[in-house]
Amino acid sequence: MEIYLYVALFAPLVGSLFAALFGASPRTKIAGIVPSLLLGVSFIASSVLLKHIVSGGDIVHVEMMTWMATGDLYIPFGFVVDQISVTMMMVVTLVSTIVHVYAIGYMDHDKGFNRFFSYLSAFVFSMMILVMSDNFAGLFIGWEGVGLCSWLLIGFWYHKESATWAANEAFIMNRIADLGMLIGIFLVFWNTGTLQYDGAFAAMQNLDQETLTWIGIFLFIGAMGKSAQFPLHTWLADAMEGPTPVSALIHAATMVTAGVYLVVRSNELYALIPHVGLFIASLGAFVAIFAASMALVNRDIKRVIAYSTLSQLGYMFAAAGLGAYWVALFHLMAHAFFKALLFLGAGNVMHAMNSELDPFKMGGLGKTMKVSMIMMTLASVALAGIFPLAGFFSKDLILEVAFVDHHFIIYTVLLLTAGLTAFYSFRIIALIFHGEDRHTALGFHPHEAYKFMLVAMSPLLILAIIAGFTMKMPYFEMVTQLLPATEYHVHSATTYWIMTIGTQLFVILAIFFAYRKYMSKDIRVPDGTSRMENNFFYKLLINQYYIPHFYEEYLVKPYRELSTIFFKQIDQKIVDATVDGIANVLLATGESTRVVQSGNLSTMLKWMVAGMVALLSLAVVFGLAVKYLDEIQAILSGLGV
Amino acid sequence: MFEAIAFYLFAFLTALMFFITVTTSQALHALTALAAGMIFISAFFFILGADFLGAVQIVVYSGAVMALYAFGMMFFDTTRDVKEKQGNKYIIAGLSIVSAILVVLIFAAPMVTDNITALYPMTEGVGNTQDVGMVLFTKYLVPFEVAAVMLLVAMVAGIVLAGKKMDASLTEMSEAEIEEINTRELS
Amino acid sequence: MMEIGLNHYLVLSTILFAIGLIGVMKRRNLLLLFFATEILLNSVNIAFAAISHYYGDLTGQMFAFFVIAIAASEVAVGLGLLIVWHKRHSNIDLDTMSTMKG
Amino acid sequence: MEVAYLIETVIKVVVILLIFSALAGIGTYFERKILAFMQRRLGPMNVGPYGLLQVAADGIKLFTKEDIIPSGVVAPIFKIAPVITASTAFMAAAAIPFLPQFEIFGYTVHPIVADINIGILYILGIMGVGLYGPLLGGMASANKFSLLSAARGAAVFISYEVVTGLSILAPIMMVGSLSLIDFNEYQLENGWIVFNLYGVGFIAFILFWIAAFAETGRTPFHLIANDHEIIDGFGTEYSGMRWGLFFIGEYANMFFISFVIPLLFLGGYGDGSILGALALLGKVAFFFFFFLWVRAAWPDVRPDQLMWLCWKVLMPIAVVNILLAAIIMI
Repeated sequence: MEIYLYVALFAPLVGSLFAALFGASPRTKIAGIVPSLLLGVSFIASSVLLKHIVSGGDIVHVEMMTWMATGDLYIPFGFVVDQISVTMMMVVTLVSTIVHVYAIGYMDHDKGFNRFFSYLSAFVFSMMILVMSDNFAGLFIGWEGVGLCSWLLIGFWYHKESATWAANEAFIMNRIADLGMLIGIFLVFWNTGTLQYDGAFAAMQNLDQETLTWIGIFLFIGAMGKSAQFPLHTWLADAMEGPTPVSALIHAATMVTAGVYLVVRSNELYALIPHVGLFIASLGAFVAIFAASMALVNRDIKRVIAYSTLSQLGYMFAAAGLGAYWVALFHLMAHAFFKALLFLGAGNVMHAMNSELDPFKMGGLGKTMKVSMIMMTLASVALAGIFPLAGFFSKDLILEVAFVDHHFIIYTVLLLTAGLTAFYSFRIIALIFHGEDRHTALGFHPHEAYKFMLVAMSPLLILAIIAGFTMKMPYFEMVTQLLPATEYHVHSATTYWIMTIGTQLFVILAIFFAYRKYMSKDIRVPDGTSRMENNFFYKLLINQYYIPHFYEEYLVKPYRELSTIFFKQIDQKIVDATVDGIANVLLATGESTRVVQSGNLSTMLKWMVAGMVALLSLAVVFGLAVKYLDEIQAILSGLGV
Repeated sequence: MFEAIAFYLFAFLTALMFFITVTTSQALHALTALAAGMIFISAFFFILGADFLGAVQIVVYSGAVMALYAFGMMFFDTTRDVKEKQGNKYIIAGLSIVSAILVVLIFAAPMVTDNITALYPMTEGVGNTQDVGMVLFTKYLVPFEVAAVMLLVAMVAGIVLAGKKMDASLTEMSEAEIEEINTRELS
Repeated sequence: MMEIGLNHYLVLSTILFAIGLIGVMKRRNLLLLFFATEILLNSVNIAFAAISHYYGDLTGQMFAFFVIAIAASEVAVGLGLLIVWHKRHSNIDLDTMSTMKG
Repeated sequence: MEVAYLIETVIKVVVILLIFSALAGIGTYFERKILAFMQRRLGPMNVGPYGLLQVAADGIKLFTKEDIIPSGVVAPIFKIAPVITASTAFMAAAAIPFLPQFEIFGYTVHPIVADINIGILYILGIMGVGLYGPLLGGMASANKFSLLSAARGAAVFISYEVVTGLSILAPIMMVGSLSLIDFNEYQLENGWIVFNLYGVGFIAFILFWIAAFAETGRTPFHLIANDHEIIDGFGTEYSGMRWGLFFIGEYANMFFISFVIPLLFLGGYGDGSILGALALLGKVAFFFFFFLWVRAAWPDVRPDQLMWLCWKVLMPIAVVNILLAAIIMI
């Protein structure tokens, strides 16, 4: 089995390096095809491992080599394939394979084609390290690796100011969170003496509550950054500056779920500190409705989907925080499928509309892009959680968890969010594919995407439809060998049915409302004049609750001013002046002594001999001083020194 | 007796020869005096029982080094008078003598304090050549090999430097001139 | 007076060294400058051999061998450089080499 | 004892000087005669019986001829140069055991001036110094041909010293000593070095022999004073006894080399009996004759051919030979 592990892990790296070979050469299809094939290989290897695990095989645990061994610290390059990581591996390899193939078509006309695939495969490799590592150090490498690749990919079109800005924002925000993560890891090592998961979690059982709380909080801060939880959420929406396949892979399906993965992976820790879990759940619920509300009014389809991702991550954290780790992981998986599909569909639309993102400028695209429409609609249905699609099973389960655990506030919030989710999802579907044809007037000529892109998307479509009812039970059986196997059932059947049907009806109502509102023929491109747009809440939402504004005003600007002061007062007047002073002294000395360097070798030789005489005299003097040390001291003491 | 006579004789001769070497304005005189001085120095080595060193001194210095210098002199056409600007003689002589005295002081210092111990003492009853060979190929094997490599490198450097095309500086030439040289070389 | 000791050799070596230094500082013709450096090396060799003899230690002779080896390589490289210089500038006068001027 | 040793040494030195000066003179007679016979001429025949007194006549001529110092030469060096040639030739003789030791009037005589334990190295060194004669003579003369001769001389000597040194390394490795007497003892026990070690000794012998021609400057390597190219080379401006000293030096060198070759390779004086001494003299006679024979039979080679032969043929062979010797001895 180990060979499959290595293949699954290193095939993306090989692909990345292969594509990197063509980094400087013009666009070649081979640079996209080979990494895609290698990812397929990685996917197959992961599938073999999955089959191995599902059929009751042992956990595959290898130690490739020693990485660090200093004193008490021993960190190997160890990799583990267990029920959790194999789930993540399947999600990662499957979605990335599809995204790779899709990207061959999507990036067809881009100059950075080869570079793109190098980055993308490198990202997959980092992600695999993240999920497969058997210790916190390896996890952190993968963590930073995906952060780096994310930075590279968000800023892929680096000639665009906004893209580089967004990349830096994402990177810096993640650094802030990673500091928390790092502190958490240090605390783990400090208190348990190891970074291996099994050893560390075993040792944690004996630690006092306070220490564990701090560890839990700091690790969660790391997770917050990577999964873009409030208040570090602003980067995710801005990250949509990257190419759409990147958004689908990194900012929907894989990287942002790393935080959830971390919490799930540390379930033994969080089980010991339920109050932190409750905080996580509350924050998750808050983010769910917070992000959903912002998605209601946004006029950028990718941002809407990004907010939707945020919202769904909130769901996952809510589940994980409440101790329903397998539910969180299940929603993670299901979400990966339909959200990636949604993004790729959005990518098709963007492609068709020459990168126009405002859904108000589209309308009626369903006529030309039938397949994309069907795919996106189905993905939205899955997202909204309509029976029998994937979202229903996972999302409903989270609601049930909240209900069963008697956290009714969380339950209510999540239920409301479900309605909002349905509304904004179908708002953009309606605006894009139905209603009046508004784009022809603006001079767009939409067309359907390449066939193979659509074919590549189809596995996601199928999974988005069937993942729920076919996979739930096998998945449950597999993953609960490792995770707490809590079954969540509402005890009274009546309550259960009322809840389920009620939720479904609420959601369907929201969908109809969205269609009714946005399919009308007299919808216009908003220009800031309508009554609704001057509404206070609308302004609040479209400005993202003024949080970026707040950051800009109260964090960035004071910091910039502080930096300016430091630059002018300290750097220029003290540091620079000192350095310049030293340099000036040296320069002046050199200028005044350059006459010595007449360039005449004979003179130089004389100087050399003079120097030799000086040095030899010193040597003699010191030699004599050492020899007659006693006498000299006697004389000096006689003189009263 | 003999030893003292020999020492003073050769000391006088060597000093005289070297003095001629540094003071004469006739390049050929300098060459001859230097070669003679080298041979006289080998006499000291024989007196001191370092037979092998003495032979090597003659073979290497007189046989090879000085012959190369002679070549150089013929090449540079400096077999007759050498015109040299003269600096301040007192400075030169003063500096040299002071430094020489200091060097002696430093040489002598360990002897005064008797800090020297024989690391590789001479073996009794074995000729100097064998003795030298033993030490050279055991204790000093690595320096010996390094010296061998250094000689090889020096040889290659000498050949390359004195070889063709070294009088032209490729860095100062234009592309066209280099091209011309290359074509001339090929034809 | 009649007994020749180590100090005799050291003084001799020093005298020769001083002569060599005079040459090094006085000479302007590069070839003759090389002669002077040979004198320096040889004077040191005498001191090495003498110390070796009077202390019964072969290290001094070994050093003398290595000095000879260095002298040989110096001649090879030095003459090569001189030839190059002479080909370009048709002289080997020390005073003309002033491109290192500061 | 010390006085006796001193007297013995002085006597030996004087004897060697006299004998070899005389031999150099007689050598010229032999050379002329032998060349003449080989070329179907008569050679010297007018002065004395069979022209034997020609040697004396030549000597008188050289000694009495005016010693001309041309203008433009570097006088001191010009005067010293021939002395160097002659004296180095005789200095080399100090380490050569000419005959086995013998007793005369109850006093054991060692026919070697100084049995130093680095005899071979000493001979090599002195032969190297012998280069200064032609070199300084040529450079001191105010003559382009002399200068050319000096340059050639330096090149040839330096080059062939390499071959000489390398070629005798293999015999030295066999014997394990640098003393010629030890060589003799070794060959007495183990047979002649020429036939030792599966031909390694033979190759060394041939190489040394070839190099000997270059070291003495004899045909076919006679290019440092090649008559048809550079007149008499370094000797062009010399006359009288100074030229004679060059001449004596050359012939003395030939005789010494003829001694060294058998001592090194062909068993030397053997067991030290009268027969052995005679055998040594016979070998010396053969090698001296061979010098003349070659001169009569072969043309001169060009300088570039000479250098080619040295660096690209003889030296590689010598190096390989040493390696072979080392491998076989291991």
